[in-house]
Amino acid sequence: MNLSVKIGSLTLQNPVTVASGTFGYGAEYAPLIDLNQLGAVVVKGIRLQPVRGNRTPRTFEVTSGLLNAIGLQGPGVDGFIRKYWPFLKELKVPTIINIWGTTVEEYAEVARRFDTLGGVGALELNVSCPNIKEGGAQFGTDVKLLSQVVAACRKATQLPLITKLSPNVVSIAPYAQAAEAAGSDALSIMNSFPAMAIDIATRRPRLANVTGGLTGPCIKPIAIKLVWEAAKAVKIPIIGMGGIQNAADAIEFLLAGATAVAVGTANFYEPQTALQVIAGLRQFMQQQRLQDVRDLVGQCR
Amino acid sequence: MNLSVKIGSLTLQNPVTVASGTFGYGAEYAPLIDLNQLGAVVVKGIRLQPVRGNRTPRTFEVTSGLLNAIGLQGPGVDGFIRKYWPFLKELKVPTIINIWGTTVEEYAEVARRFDTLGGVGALELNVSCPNIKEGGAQFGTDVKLLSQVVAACRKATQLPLITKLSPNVVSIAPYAQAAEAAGSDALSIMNSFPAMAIDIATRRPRLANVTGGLTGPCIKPIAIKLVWEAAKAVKIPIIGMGGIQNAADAIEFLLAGATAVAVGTANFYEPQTALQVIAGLRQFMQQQRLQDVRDLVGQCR
Amino acid sequence: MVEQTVQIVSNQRDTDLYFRLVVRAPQIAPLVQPGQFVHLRILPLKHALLRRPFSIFQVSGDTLSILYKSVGQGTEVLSQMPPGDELSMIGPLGHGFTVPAAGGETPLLVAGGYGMAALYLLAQRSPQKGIVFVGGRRRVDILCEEEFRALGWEVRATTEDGSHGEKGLVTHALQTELGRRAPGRKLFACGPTPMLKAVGQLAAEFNLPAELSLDEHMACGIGVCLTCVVPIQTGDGWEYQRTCTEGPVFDSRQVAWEEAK
Amino acid sequence: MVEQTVQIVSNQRDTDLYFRLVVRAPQIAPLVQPGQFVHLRILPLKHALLRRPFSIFQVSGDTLSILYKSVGQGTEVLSQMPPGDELSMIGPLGHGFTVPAAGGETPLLVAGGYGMAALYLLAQRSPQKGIVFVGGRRRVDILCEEEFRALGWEVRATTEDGSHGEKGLVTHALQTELGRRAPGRKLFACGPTPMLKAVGQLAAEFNLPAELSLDEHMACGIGVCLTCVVPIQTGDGWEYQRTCTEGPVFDSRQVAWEEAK
Ligand SMILES: Cc1cc2nc3c(=O)[nH]c(=O)nc-3n(C[C@H](O)[C@H](O)[C@H](O)COP(=O)(O)OP(=O)(O)OC[C@H]3O[C@@H](n4cnc5c(N)ncnc54)[C@H](O)[C@@H]3O)c2cc1C
Ligand SMILES: Cc1cc2nc3c(=O)[nH]c(=O)nc-3n(C[C@H](O)[C@H](O)[C@H](O)COP(=O)(O)OP(=O)(O)OC[C@H]3O[C@@H](n4cnc5c(N)ncnc54)[C@H](O)[C@@H]3O)c2cc1C
Ligand SMILES: Cc1cc2nc3c(=O)[nH]c(=O)nc-3n(C[C@H](O)[C@H](O)[C@H](O)COP(=O)(O)O)c2cc1C
Ligand SMILES: Cc1cc2nc3c(=O)[nH]c(=O)nc-3n(C[C@H](O)[C@H](O)[C@H](O)COP(=O)(O)O)c2cc1C
Ligand code: FES
Ligand code: FES
Repeated sequence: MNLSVKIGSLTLQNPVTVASGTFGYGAEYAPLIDLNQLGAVVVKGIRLQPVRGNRTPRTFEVTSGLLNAIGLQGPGVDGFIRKYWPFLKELKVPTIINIWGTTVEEYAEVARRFDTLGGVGALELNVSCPNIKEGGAQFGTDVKLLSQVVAACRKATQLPLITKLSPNVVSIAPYAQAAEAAGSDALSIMNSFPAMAIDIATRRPRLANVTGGLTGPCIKPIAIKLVWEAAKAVKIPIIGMGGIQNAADAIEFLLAGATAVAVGTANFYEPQTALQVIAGLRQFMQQQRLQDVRDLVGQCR
Repeated sequence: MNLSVKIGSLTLQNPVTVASGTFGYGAEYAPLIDLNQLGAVVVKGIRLQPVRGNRTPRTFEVTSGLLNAIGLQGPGVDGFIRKYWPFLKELKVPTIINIWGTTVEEYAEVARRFDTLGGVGALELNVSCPNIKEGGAQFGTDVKLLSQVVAACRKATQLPLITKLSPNVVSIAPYAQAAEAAGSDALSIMNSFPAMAIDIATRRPRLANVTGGLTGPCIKPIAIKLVWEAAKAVKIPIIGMGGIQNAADAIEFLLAGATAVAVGTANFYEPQTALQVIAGLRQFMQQQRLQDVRDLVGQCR
Repeated sequence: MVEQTVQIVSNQRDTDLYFRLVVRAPQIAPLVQPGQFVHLRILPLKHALLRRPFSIFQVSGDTLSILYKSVGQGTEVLSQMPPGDELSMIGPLGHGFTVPAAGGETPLLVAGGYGMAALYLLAQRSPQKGIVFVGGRRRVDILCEEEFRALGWEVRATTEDGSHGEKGLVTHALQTELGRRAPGRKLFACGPTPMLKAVGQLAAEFNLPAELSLDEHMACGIGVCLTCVVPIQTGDGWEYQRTCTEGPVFDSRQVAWEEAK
Repeated sequence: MVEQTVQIVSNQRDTDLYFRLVVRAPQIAPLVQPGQFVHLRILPLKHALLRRPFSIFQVSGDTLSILYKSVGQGTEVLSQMPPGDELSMIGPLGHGFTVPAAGGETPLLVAGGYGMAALYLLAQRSPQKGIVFVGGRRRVDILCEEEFRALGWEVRATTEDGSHGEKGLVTHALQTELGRRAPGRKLFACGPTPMLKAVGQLAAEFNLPAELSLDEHMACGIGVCLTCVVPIQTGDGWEYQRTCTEGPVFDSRQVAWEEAK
């Protein structure tokens, strides 16, 4: 039975990865799960400099979901390489590094730094974080800026490039096509959806940042639709995510057109989710007598 | 204690209405609840001619939500007036009629028909139904078309006009402002969100229409954010909706900037919801020693 | 139509995955007509919002019961609820069967699986007795046979695996019976859609009236959401009618199955 | 750190809204250090996804217990779960208290409400005995006083309404004690944030070391989501550190409260 898939030139032993920002830098989960079983480890978004992040509260639990506005707290490229890379580079599975910047030049510079590091599996361009004032979402909702960012990173690195699209657009097709045309090897769909909650007792927003990104099972039907539409618009592979809790959810993404998937918020409440998804996917393929996981991709008709 | 609010020239005895398409033509719920307790009855979308609607399956239950693609089945203006208006016009509370068309002219013509009918409370322009191939959503995602539709209806009727905006836009502010500028007296936010689900056993979409609109508690944080943003952009009142299940949810919408609210999907599973919201709102105001419900509107800081 | 919080009196396994739920529903029970249903909110289900529809099986004083199969998240949770727990119920709903008049046509009832539940009240309240054809895959799918017999009805059971009654499909047994061409008969059926279609075809073939109780997914259950529609023949064409309101029981000649796909 | 499905051994009301939950957790119990916590997934909660953090109260062989207050949807559902039911537990988590060394400083423990739970193991494992200051609004908020006494600790209770012990705030009783300026003392506190801030101020004022166990909202509980961060003084400035990983126990001098708002 073949579970392996390709994301650009990168081969994943199975299509199940984790979502950036929900898995730290991998090491944190190592006591609980065997990271080497995953398709890939995807780390939290990194820009050039360290980032302090937003004030607290930063997350709030909502019906079947989570609202977050972390503000991309992180160690910066150097901090990451010093603190986390020694562990990650020893893994048998690839590490995908989620990167961002506040300018096109910063994106490219971060890409260049990781290109020269050696051993990185792929770069995921986060052009869609809804929780950052400068940078983040505007790159993901403006087709021209998106093209520029992707093209600049394409020039800066040989590594497989994955563009993580914003769900917050009228139609995802032009963005998917722009990323493809500018040299992206794959797409990640979707990032969290802009949302908000208010405490009626205090009349204050539940998040210090006021608005945040909605994730978890509540957004799955939105994510499935975006993957479905993007898959019809481009030839490059898609990593689908948004509310995956079990193998059935992951298979739904594959059928919609995703070549791989990522487990996000579910890691927080059930760290075994990604491994359960892999096991469940295997079982499903056995039951359906499928030899190759790629025979599921885009098979919803 | 004052619960009444104004939507244009229309006074509602309280801010709790129902969402179009989730309350039929009012009469259906009459055996279960006293319609005269509501702020207003809002009927299902009506265009000039009868509409057969989409094939089945038309709805699918998802995590904390519902996916639907009814396709605006309805009796057309004449059928509505013949079958449902005799009952509705006898209600003590206003009826808001949700209308749509496939052309600007059709919208205006439907508006004119209801203008001459006499006794209608207000018209709600549905420019955002995601489940109709022609008409529907395109009017809600193109600022120019939106302005045209609203302006044409404004010319066609003296009735208060409520524009029901699409959530499926990068930023809702320009749409809210366009509707206001073209003469809309109020906004309804939000319609269902484009989404999809797939049956992994059959590999078929769960809805005959393939995609549908997501509603219910799962979308509430998205709706709150849209209301919050629109309220900052316009002066006209907003009717907030999306996942309201109880008074706390409704108050959250008021604090975000809505002047009134609508109960939608919750009617399907708990027909008493709207009445429970009214009772809960009263209780909350008592506890907080509030004299006027309008003192809650937009009070989140 | 009433909405009521009802208390579980009993909730016991019948056979295999089938359960019988009895609730005290004093406002609903007295109103029930054969073929109607209730719309149940299973309160412990939190992330699954919708009510679930079930045919009203039996009525006794201020209690009513349903006979249900555990097939998914709602029915599974329901099957674990103990007596004393509460449910929210809306009912009776829908347009049921026409109860045969004394001296009128002889009723032939046709049921698949939990379809039996929809037919019990009809058999009980019909002054004319007749024959019940009941089918299922295995022995455990044949429900409440004895209760129909106790009403004085003849029961003919079929199972696909032959583990009980005749081996084969219930519509096969029906066809054999219809082949006798006894006069003055009418069919009443409830079960899976393929079975209903087959019954409809037999009715057409033998030129008999037939009432079919359809099983469509529902959201509201009271006619507002337009989820449960089926294509129904009207004068010149067809239109979508609501299983929860105009149905669940329709005249088989009116159901325009071919328009549905 | 281990993830384990644990079985409820007992789950009983203590006082008022406080409950004691004992679970069999053979992989977690032996590893526990005072001040650490577990992250509990309350499985019947379906539409509320996150785990809930609770201090580890007591450990005995392969069981451990928590002492919790029913304050919201999760703890309410938890309080209704019978023995035999299962929970998913990750633990032990976090960086706990420094257990006082024999002959070292005299520990003064300060607890508000369920803060007592975080301090019991510390009292039990500390070779040095000291004084426990425990406060609450009413009598029912004073938990496990006798159990601390049974360990040989002195307990001073305060209630805001005077219904038990001294009337007033726990920090007031502490202040009075600190006013005696006995040498060689160290504070350990767990409770609501305002109480912790007050303890921190007293520690500064009397120039005493203090370890505070912070109560921040958490999502993952294991250091990846960055929900639970608090501003912590570093050499030249401050940075956000994680209550679930670098904490929940921090040196009071390091917590840069003023940066948090
Ligand atoms: C008029 C009518 C009468 C019925 N009478 C009975 C009866 O007497 N006994 C009995 O066991 N069942 C009966 N059913 C079917 C019953 O409603 C479903 O088995 C039940 O809704 C399944 O719910 P679930 O949560 O267990 O399944 P899930 O698959 O988890 O449900 C998911 C969704 O699909 C719907 N759904 C799933 N299966 C069906 C189905 N077969 N028909 C309609 N909706 C479905 C559910 O209502 C829910 O909205 C009847 C259905 C209708 C329409
Ligand atoms: C390190 C640590 C140790 C704790 N130890 C105990 C203990 O021993 N006994 C005890 O009764 N409580 C303890 N708490 C608080 C406990 O976690 C909350 O009371 C509990 O999460 C409330 O959950 P709920 O679903 O009932 O409330 P809800 O209000 O419905 O919860 C909604 C969300 O807010 C979070 N939340 C609500 N209140 C708190 C709070 N005070 N602290 C952190 N998160 C909160 C929940 O975890 C959940 O994510 C501790 C908290 C922390 C951080
Ligand atoms: C707390 C949190 C932090 C996140 N941080 C990042 C990030 O740094 N970069 C990024 O591209 N996406 C980030 N995301 C988005 C996720 O990678 C993912 O796209 C989203 O959560 C949807 O998947 P889910 O519903 O399975 O969680 C974050 C999500 C959460 C919940
Ligand atoms: C089954 C269904 C049918 C709907 N039909 C209409 C409609 O005809 N016109 C309209 O403007 N909105 C329609 N809506 C959208 C609702 O009015 C409302 O905007 C949406 O459901 C969000 O509110 P909720 O989450 O409380 O349901 C429909 C929604 C549902 C679920
Ligand atoms: S189920 Fe809503 S109309 Fe029939
Ligand atoms: S709770 Fe996730 S980092 Fe602490």
